[in-house]
Amino acid sequence: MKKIEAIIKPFKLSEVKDALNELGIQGMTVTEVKGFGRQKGHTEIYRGSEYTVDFLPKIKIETILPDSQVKAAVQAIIKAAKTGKIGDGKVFVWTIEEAWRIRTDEQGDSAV
Amino acid sequence: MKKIEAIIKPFKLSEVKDALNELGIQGMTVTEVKGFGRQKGHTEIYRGSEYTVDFLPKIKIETILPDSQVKAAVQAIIKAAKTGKIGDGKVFVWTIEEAWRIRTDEQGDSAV
Amino acid sequence: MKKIEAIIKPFKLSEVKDALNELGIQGMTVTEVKGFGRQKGHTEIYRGSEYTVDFLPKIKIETILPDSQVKAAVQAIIKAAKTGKIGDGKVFVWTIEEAWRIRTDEQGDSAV
Amino acid sequence: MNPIRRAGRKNLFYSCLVLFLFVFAGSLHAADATTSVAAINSGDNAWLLASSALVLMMTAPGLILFYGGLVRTKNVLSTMMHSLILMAVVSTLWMIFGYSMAFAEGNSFFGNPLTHLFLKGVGAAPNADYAATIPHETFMLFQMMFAIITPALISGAIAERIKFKAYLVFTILWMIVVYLPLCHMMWGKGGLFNWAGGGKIPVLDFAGGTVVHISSGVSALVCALVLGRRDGYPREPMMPHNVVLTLIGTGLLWVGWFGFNAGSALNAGWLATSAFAATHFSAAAAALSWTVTEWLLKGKPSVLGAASGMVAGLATITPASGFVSIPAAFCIGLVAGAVCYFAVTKLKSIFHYDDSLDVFGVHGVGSIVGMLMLGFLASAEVNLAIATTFMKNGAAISLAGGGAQFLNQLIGVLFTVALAGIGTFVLLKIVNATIGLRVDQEEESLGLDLSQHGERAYNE
Amino acid sequence: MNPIRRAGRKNLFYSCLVLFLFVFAGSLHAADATTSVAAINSGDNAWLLASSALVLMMTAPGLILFYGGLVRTKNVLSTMMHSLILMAVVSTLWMIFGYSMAFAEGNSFFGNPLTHLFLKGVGAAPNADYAATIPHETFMLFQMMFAIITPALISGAIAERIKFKAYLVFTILWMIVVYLPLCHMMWGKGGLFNWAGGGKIPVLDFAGGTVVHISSGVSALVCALVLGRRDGYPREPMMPHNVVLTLIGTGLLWVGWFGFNAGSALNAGWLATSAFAATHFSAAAAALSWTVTEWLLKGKPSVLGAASGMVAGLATITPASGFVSIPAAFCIGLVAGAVCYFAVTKLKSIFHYDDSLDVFGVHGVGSIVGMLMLGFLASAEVNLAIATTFMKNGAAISLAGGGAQFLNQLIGVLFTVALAGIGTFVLLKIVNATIGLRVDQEEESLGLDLSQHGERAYNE
Amino acid sequence: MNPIRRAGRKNLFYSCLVLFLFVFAGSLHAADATTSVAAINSGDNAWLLASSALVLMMTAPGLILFYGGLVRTKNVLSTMMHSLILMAVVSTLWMIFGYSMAFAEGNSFFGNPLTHLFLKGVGAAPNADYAATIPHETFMLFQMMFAIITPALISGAIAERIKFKAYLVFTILWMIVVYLPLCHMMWGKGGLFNWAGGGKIPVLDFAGGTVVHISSGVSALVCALVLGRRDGYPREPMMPHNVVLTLIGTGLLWVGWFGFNAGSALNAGWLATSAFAATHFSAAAAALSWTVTEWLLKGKPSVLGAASGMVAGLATITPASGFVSIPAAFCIGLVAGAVCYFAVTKLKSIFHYDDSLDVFGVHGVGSIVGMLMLGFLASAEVNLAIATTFMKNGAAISLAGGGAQFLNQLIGVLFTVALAGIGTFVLLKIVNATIGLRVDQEEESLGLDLSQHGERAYNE
Ligand SMILES: Nc1ncnc2c1ncn2[C@@H]1O[C@H](COP(=O)(O)OP(=O)(O)O)[C@@H](O)[C@H]1O
Ligand SMILES: Nc1ncnc2c1ncn2[C@@H]1O[C@H](COP(=O)(O)OP(=O)(O)O)[C@@H](O)[C@H]1O
Ligand SMILES: Nc1ncnc2c1ncn2[C@@H]1O[C@H](COP(=O)(O)OP(=O)(O)O)[C@@H](O)[C@H]1O
Repeated sequence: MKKIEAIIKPFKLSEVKDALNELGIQGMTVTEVKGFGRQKGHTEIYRGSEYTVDFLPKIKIETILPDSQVKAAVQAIIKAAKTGKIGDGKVFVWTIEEAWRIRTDEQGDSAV
Repeated sequence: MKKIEAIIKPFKLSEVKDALNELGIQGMTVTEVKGFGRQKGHTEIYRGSEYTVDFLPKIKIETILPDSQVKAAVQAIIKAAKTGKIGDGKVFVWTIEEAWRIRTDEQGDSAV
Repeated sequence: MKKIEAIIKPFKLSEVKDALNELGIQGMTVTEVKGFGRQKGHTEIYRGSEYTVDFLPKIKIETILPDSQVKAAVQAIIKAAKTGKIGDGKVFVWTIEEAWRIRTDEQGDSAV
Repeated sequence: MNPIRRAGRKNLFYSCLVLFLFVFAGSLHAADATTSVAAINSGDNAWLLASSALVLMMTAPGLILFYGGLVRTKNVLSTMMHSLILMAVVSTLWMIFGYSMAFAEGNSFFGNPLTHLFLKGVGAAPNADYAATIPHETFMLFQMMFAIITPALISGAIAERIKFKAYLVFTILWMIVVYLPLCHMMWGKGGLFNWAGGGKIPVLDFAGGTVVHISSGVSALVCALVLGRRDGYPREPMMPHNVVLTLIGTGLLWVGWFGFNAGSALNAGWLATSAFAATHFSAAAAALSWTVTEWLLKGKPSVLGAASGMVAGLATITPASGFVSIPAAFCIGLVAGAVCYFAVTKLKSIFHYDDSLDVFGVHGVGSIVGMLMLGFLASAEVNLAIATTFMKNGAAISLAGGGAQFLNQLIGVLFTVALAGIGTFVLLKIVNATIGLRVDQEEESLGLDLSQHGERAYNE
Repeated sequence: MNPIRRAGRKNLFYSCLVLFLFVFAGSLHAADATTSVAAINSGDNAWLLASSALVLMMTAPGLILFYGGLVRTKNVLSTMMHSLILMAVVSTLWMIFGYSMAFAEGNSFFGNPLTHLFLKGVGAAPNADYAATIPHETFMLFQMMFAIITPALISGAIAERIKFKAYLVFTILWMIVVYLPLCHMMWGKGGLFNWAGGGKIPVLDFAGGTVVHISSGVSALVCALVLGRRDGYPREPMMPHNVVLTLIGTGLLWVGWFGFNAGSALNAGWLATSAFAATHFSAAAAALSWTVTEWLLKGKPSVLGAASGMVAGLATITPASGFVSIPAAFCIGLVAGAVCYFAVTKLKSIFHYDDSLDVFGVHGVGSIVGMLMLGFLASAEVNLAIATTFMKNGAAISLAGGGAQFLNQLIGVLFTVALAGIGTFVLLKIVNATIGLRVDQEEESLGLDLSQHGERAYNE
Repeated sequence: MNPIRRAGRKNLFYSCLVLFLFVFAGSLHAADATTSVAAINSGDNAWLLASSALVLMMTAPGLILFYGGLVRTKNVLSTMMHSLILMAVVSTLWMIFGYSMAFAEGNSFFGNPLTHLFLKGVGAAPNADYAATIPHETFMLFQMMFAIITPALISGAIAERIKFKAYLVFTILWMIVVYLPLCHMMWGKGGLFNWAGGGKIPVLDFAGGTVVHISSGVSALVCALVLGRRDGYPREPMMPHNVVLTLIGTGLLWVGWFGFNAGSALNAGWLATSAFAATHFSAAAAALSWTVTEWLLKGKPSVLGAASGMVAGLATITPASGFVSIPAAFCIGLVAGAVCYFAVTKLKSIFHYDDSLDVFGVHGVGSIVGMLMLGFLASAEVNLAIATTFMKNGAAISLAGGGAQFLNQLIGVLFTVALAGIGTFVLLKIVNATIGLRVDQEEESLGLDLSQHGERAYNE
């Protein structure tokens, strides 16, 4: 079982979600995060004092999947999230040892 | 050392926290997240335009533990978070290679 | 490739960010979280009813790095985030199997 | 709900509408400009119009902010709606028969609902029984603003758990059974307690201690007891989701209250000034005593506490505002702040009821204190009328402060408590038996904004 | 932008400033206190000053809250700025020549801009053509508040996508081409439609149904069509970011509207009271009918719906407020709520335009309904003047409700629609061709607060 | 703190309370209705009551919103409390001896505190020395609202770091040492600078340029210097946590300011209208010039900038509002916007002080500009009294604009700067030496809401 963690641009969320649904991936958890990277931030001015804000709003999508689905899911995310402009974000993958569904105590692949 | 990541219903947070404390687990980090899964969302109407909101508020609890405590902790979380209704959430576990306590530079199990 | 996850005190964010930049680490993702641990919370009173709030605001910094950079990065974070007072937080490290840069489809170390 | 029933409803609604419009037809062009308006004093009318606007401002945005800030995020819209919708519902009642039932001549308990049906005969000509220098219509408007805010105050006690439909039905019934009669008894011509208008028992209530605050406060308590506590109370934390809103509301309430009390002089003369002053100094004193009390007992002066003290001081002085000197008003405020502090912080935990936004502790308790202190502090030097107006077998009896008047005040308070308490209890039981009062647990934990109105207050 | 051009601008700006100050020099000490002010009635002046304050309060904080809450987080400041800045810009226009162009004598279409250049001759002495008991200057101030809020209303249709600079240029041109002439035609001495001041076609518009609401509503529709929809509309969800703000705004708008309509009586007599009452009951009725309609059709009564109904009822009664009885006002409100509900929920989706904050659906449609119903419901018993003032070959003609007056009203409405529609269309094309109307897609997705003003509303 | 000390405090408090009530006893029924009130003009009184309400509205919710939005989330409640609590504290002072010290007869520097102890003798009868057509009590109320907002303005300079207890002590002392004397000197009968009431040096200050804005602005600067900067300033970003609140506050301040300035005419005649107009056009002009200046220098016109300009324009016109023509007021506003822009954006960074909410840059600098420009622009055509009232050896001396009056104005300004500056400095040192001014670093980084009041503004 693997976890896919993707950092994307906020306005791409619905597209990515739909792309994953099409693969039959029904579960995911989403977090609002701030990202720092190559993409430049902006400056704000309040009564003359300037602030450079280099943390930009991003969305983190996490989904745990059976190994079999990972490849397709990653491709789908990359495709849906791409604008080609700097700041599109990243996809990371690692192994999850065990998973449970709280409601049913199901364990393993059937839990996700 | 392992990380337990649990996605639960928000109003279950205090119960889960207490359950973990009883096991002597004193540290955890909590994040407000939005969940998408089997549980259906709801529709909202603003001046005639309807929106279906299928991301539901959830709470993510993360705690890093020595391997020995994992089994008990997972059971405690599942027990405390269960309502039996759809949307109760998940528990995921994976291995952490190293941990430090910033204040003391302690490393390993004693850091958590 | 490894992921470093650090939980720190909010007002330490900019210092930690700068410390990482000095190591040439340009990318990171930041999340506002609530922490529970040894550090005590506080009580609030609204019209006579008292509430003890033991979840304290913390910042989670995540950065994915080539294995070579991990050691230095962890040291830098600990150094920058330390106040010596209880509640300074933790640093956790684990292995990431794969990473992609959405914009370019780059994979592996060059993606981060 | 199944389509047939909804269709049924729809028809019902439209037929009502038609009937309604029909009844109107006659009165559409009716008005009352013909009568001489020489008597109208432009300064008095200007002040009463301004005061009417101020009192409406107390309801919205004043009260919706004050209450809205105290509930949890998921219930803020429904809580605000509880007050907003009354601006529509109560005004409609008022127009059809409400005003008439409150202020037309009738018996000691209520006025004749037909006299001013659809406000006929309420126009330019002043009604000397109430206010000789402003149009009767202005008086009607000013009084309407009181009728709107009173039931809105109650909503604080049933916040976060009542069915919207049940709320509407209850409120309408409450207006008819509790408010309109009480209003007539205290202020209506021939009302039982109307000291200035041929009442039998002379009770002093300048701007609504009994009619507005005790009636709503006591009803709120009964509501809290009958509905029961919010799910999870007091175990789960239920902190105000936005104290800033509550503070904005406090400021607007204080400002609006000048219209409420000083407007009740029904002219722009010195009595208005005097009531304005009493209002201000009572609010100031109550804020002080609440803050000091909390500081001494809890170690910290909370901002919400200061704001609560202000509102307590305002509610407490309301019945007395036109009858007492500034120092007396200040005293009343000092007592109000401390007493209401205990009512809010102690009573609730002792008796385990969930008066969610402390309507009883602030408005009910406060105005009872005000009504009773007024019994001793009423001053004929401030308001000469109380010494010269009320007649008993030919002789004028002074209602100035003293044991005798204290008794009258006590009677007025007890009567109000009984009427509001019993009336509310019966009505709630009826509504509960028919359409049910509370939302189910699912809906409550989802929040009323989504479950009752299909909205959320805050989005991206 | 490149430094040279900016330098050029700077010079331009300073030279303007100098010229400006120079022109002033003469008028600096000018004023008009010398003339007898015996005629001034303190009560009337008090009410008009209070009303002027109330009408400004409608713009800020009323409208900025109402609109600000409906947009997305990233555009709230820019949306509020659209109204705020007009308090500066329109006031300046008004001072220089705007008031004169609207209310000085001239032809049927606009007044002489020079008569009151820099407001000379507008002082203590009442202008009997408009208001005999208050200083001419008070009348000027009161009217200015209307001039400020009208273009501000339009901004709701172009929110979240217009360039700030383009907005300013458009608004200034719009005032000159649409507002000032229309204002003169309806209310200015000798205006084409001014029934009370020597107009040819007697159109009744008490407080600005045509001048304020239809003109802004129709212009808003044209703006929405010409600018096109917001990027991503309607695919992406664009929910109100903070309905609480919108509800606060609603309360302030209702309260302020008392000044808007009752102030339009230009005195504190019964007509003011009557307009006050009509305003209140129409708002109440519209809130009811909007809510009931939505409840029946969608299954849930939304809070935003109730608030929208209130504003619809207020906009609808505006032209009628000084001419109709309370029951008539209530009817107008009932119709307003239902009609505007459909205008807002159906029209938009049928014609796929993005009138982002429903300016047309609420203000335009509402006031058209009000103007036309007024044609039948205008009552001489409420406002005797309409039966005695307008003369045709020597004989007074009554403008009371009936087919004849309905026709006049219809003409007034159609003319307003045409002027506002065409004027706005042409001006938008000009602005678009010169400096461009819309921000680019990057800026739009970043939000106008950051891209246009370099700020964000909410921080740590 | 240890139980014994707390107990000690409690006793102290209660004994005070008792004493207090005792002193009252006498005055409880005291009032002044007996004197003839024929002189009272209902229109004037209506306007002054409305104005008093408007000025209180400037403090809450106006100022608490304006300031509350500018601080960081963790300090919003404490910042709002700084203004709110003064509505209680200053009112109490005012009642006991404050009003008397400011407006009773006395010497050139302060009035006799005992004359109107507990406001005795302040009732229905007008005080012809100040306002002949309204009750003396109305005048007292109106002036009290000024006394409340002035120290509240200072709080902007010490936000986010002062101990609540220290704030209270300082404020009370400041009222006694700075405000009440200054108020007497400028406006009190026999006051040193009171041109209309037997002063020696005739300084024109219509509505509080010196008394309110320069005094608070200069004191704010001294506070900022003595307290030192906020921890982390300017390194850490300290952005306004909610600009929307600040914009709502701006709107309410503008509206309320009509009461502040036009109310200062103390009647509802043309002078009130004229002051109303001057106020409006100055605010408009200042918003324009601030916005244009920022746009040219920074490339973007910020919304907060426009709002700051409005407040600057309002503060600047305050002393001049009753003495200048509309074009003159507009000029004053233009200058105010640009000058205050530089004061706020440059001065602070040059001198490295942390006047957190720019009280000095906006109110202090602004009103100094206004006072001095007034020296040249005061017009006898606007306010005839300035040409006929002030007597020197038998002959009336005109105070109309010119070198002579400019000198008088300059003296008034310098005196105010000195008194406020020195007074504040000394008081701060005393308070710091006794109970300490600043919270410790822990508390500051936790935020004052939690550390001083045990609350947080925003929850679930
Ligand atoms: N090494 C990293 N570890 C964790 N998150 C990263 C890392 N690098 C980038 N990110 C996240 O990805 C986002 C986009 O990265 P950025 O370098 O700005 O553009 P791009 O992805 O196009 O190279 C960042 O805002 C940050 O949230
Ligand atoms: N595959 C997954 N990966 C990550 N999070 C998931 C996954 N599936 C579900 N979740 C999280 O668990 C929550 C509950 O899941 P859901 O399917 O709605 O109900 P249940 O847990 O009862 O099956 C979701 O809202 C989501 O936050
Ligand atoms: N076992 C844990 N797993 C995950 N997060 C933890 C754990 N222990 C502590 N934390 C996080 O670290 C923060 C600081 O820990 P705490 O015990 O309060 O102080 P210290 O780090 O000085 O020991 C906590 O608020 C929590 O967010």
